[in-house]
Amino acid sequence: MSNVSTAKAAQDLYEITIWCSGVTQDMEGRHLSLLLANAASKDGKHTQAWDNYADLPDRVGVPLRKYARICDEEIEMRYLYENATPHMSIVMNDVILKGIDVLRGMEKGGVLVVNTKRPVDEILKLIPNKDLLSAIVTVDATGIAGGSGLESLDFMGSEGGVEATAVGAGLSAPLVGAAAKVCDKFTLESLVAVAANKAGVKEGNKQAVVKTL
Amino acid sequence: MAKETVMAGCSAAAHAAKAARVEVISSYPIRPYTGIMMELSKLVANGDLDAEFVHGEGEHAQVSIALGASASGARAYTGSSGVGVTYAMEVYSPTAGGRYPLQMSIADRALDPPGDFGSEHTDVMSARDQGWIMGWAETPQEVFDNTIMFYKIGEDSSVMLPQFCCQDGYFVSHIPGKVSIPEQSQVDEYLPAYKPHLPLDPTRPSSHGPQIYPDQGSAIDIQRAIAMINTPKVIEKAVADFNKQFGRNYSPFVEEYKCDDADFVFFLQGAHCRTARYAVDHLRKQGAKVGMVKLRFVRPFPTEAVAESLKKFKAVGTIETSTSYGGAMKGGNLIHEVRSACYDLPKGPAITSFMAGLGGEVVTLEEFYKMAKILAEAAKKGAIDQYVYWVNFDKGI
Amino acid sequence: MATKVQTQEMEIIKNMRQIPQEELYVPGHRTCAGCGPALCYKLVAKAAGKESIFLGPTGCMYVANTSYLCTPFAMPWTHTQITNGGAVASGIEAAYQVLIRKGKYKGKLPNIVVMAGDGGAIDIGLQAMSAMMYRGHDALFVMYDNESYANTGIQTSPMTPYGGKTTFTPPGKAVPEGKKLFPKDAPQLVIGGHPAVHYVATASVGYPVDLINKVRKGLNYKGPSFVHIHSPCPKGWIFDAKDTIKVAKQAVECGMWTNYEWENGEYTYQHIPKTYKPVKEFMKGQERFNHLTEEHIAKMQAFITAKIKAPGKPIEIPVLGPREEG
Amino acid sequence: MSKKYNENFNIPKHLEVPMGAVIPAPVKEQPAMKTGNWRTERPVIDHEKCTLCLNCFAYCPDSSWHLDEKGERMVWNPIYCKGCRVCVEVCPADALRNENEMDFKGGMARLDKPY
Repeated sequence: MSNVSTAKAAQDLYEITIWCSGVTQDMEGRHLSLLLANAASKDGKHTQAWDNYADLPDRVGVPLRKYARICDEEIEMRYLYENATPHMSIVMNDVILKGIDVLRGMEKGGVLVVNTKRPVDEILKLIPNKDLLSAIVTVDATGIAGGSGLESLDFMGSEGGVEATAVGAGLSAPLVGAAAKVCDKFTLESLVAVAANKAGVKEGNKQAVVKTL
Repeated sequence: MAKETVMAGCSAAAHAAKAARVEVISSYPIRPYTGIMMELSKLVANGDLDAEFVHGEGEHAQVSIALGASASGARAYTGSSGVGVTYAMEVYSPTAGGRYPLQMSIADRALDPPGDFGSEHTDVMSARDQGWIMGWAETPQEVFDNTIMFYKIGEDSSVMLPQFCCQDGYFVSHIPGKVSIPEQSQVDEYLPAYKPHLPLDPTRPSSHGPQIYPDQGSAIDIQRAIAMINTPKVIEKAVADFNKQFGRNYSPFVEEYKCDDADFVFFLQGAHCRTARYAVDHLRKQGAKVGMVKLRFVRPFPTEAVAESLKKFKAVGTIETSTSYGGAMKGGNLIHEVRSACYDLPKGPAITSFMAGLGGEVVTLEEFYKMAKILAEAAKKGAIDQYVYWVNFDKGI
Repeated sequence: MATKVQTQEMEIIKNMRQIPQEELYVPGHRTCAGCGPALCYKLVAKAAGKESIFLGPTGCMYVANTSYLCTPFAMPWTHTQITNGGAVASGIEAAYQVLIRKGKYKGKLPNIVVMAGDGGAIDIGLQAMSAMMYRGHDALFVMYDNESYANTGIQTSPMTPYGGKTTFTPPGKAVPEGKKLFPKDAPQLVIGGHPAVHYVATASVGYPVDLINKVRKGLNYKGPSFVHIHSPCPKGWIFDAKDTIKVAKQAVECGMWTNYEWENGEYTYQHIPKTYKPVKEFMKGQERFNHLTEEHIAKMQAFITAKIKAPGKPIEIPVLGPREEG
Repeated sequence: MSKKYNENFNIPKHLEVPMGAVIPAPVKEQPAMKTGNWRTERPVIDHEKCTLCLNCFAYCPDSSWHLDEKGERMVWNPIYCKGCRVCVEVCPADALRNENEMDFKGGMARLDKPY
């Protein structure tokens, strides 16, 4: 294990790791982390949202990570590469579950949010370490957001620039809505307030299927 | 039988490269090192040396060509001066990091602006922290000898680092001196063929220089650091063997001149050491307890040897021949290293520095006398008044 | 007695079946799904064969292929700086000349292949490439052309087409077309001024047999050769990864790309369509051109129409440059 | 004066880099960079329709299609295929189709990390 992945923050942080597919979901993945951080910040928390730098340059199809952190006090170790111990994992492309341990570093009691059309039990079969989870949420975010995904390409954010695109217009909106079902670190109201596609957030929240484990 | 000749430092470097049987040479013209390549091109053209002589399109390319050759298993040789040295800067780290022990012969020249052919060590001193072995010669003979010694050191399996083999432009590179050229068989015995680590070779394919994991950065850095830590032991042996093989009398790291009972010393590298010797002689006749310490290697910096030598004195004056604008002592580079090396001495000398020999200026005997006066005062007081004196422009000098 | 330097003679193939099955650019690299330059690499490696040394100037095909501390190169390979592919290749070639001559290396002269991107070939790498060509080293310089600095997040290069959106040429109110300049003619830069060069060719990943043969012809010449290979980039040009070959072929069908050889002063052309499709066909599949107006597309068409009259030869540019426009 | 710097460092195994970062070349595949888990869709072949034209073999950027030893069938490499779908597009015989990877059990290496 490397320092990059194991250097831990010594604070009581809520860590969220987002998994998405390279390039096509890069911007929406980043927006997802931003929405969660922005909403929690609106709710009075200290937050941080960032991309995985070591994964650069982004490649079409590569499993890609984005991170968010939420804390009641000022975050001390902002300059880390990864979330070492995620409390929540969000998977934007269900197939990533087949090939990668998205719960790596998670302690018992975490939650998993998955964008999928498939039944939750089918998804659980892909997770050998599901005993770490207290709940899993599934939602067909792609169906709710619509579009092919290709229309939301913007490379500025992944290289440290600022994107022109509105935050939370696509796939990220329904997914944050679903995440709100199992996490009290941000409120649905704040998520709706910070996302461009407000209806998408609400619809994601409505359609999300929660299974407590 | 060794052949006794008279030649300038440029020719001495070229003939040493021939004696080292270099296999790929890359050139680009810039005064004052150019003569090295002129001489070598003649040796190749006449069939006296079997090597590929490649006309680089600039210094950046020169080092790149030498790197490619060294990576393929050939002994590679190149060189430059002044802004040419700094133009190639990008390639220095990959050369050292890839552990390609090629040699770059430097005849120092001041950097621009404005145009100035004269010697100043700032050119290659700017590249001192990239993992190259680096040291200066005082005479054409020392240029010849260092060329061969440096290959021996750099190609040692525990070192595998490139070398800057330096001489002052004009003073050493262009003013002829006596050079004894040893028998080829003697050189061959001292310097066997280059054995690359894992060359670019289709019969045993390897990948050179891939990306690393983000957290392996310090692990690859420490490799170069360890190689440098290993180097002094190798230098010690290489210099002792050289002295034995060729009947010379080099000190491995620092040479002390009339230091036994000295109160204060000049500390310097390169051409001006020669004048300093005579300054010491004259000053001693007048009763001054002065000596000279000559530094043979700047990288690796011989921390222990320097401290061991300088602890005997009450005052030390480094003669800089390079600039470190805005540095800790607001003068040159040497004083930073020397003060660091002496910091832990229980009773170290007072250390100041002199900005002299910049832009090719001559450091005269009179200037050495003035420096001696300041050093004598410091020795008496056990303290310095200034970190740096700009010779000819400063108080009392 | 000096040993004579022997060179390899690579066989010219006739069809897909004769493409060597053995992989030298092995699977297991971090290039994009559908990566044109990766396909280019694979085909060039097959063409050059085992007794080769490859050089990878910094670029996508360095960073993506070698992250982290592993590479897909079964043949000897070295990274070079993005600046000095041609110079390091010259050093390697010179070393092998002398090592073979002295009997220190027993084989034939390895095929030395620089795999440079457009930046490493004719932008920041131009000086080193040109000098390698001038000096006559027996090496092949391949320019895999993905029309941008892709590794760093798709910035404009001298090969980015007019109107191409990149992260350094974003279209905006003041600069509606994004990129205002027309690209360099890379093969012309080589053909125009290097007497030691006898073979220059353009190829495309859309035509693998042709590509392999051109690489081999270039290698068979005793001296430097240049092969410019069109390699569509799904990330940078913004198209679906499955369409890499389609885009490569569209480029040829629309005249955006022409496969040709220049051999000792003679041009021969391959895959010339009976009638060219409008360049719009090529552009509409790629999001990097989505912002262009009809006026911009007409400007592009005028440039291409002039170019395809005699591809590879200097043309009178029929459109105004950025400083000429009112 | 005694030396005040260490000469023997403890470099953990996983951070070790070979001298000069020169590593042996891979043979046939690079197992340290398995890319099958990038795939959302997988190409499925209908051997009845396949004419062995070798388009999939020639055009695959990830060298994931090969003719078997007897020269009778195309063989797909699930461990490295990234699912770009180029092969499906270039198949002239309609012998390849895309199917969602989620419809298959296994067929890729499961990794700890994305690289």
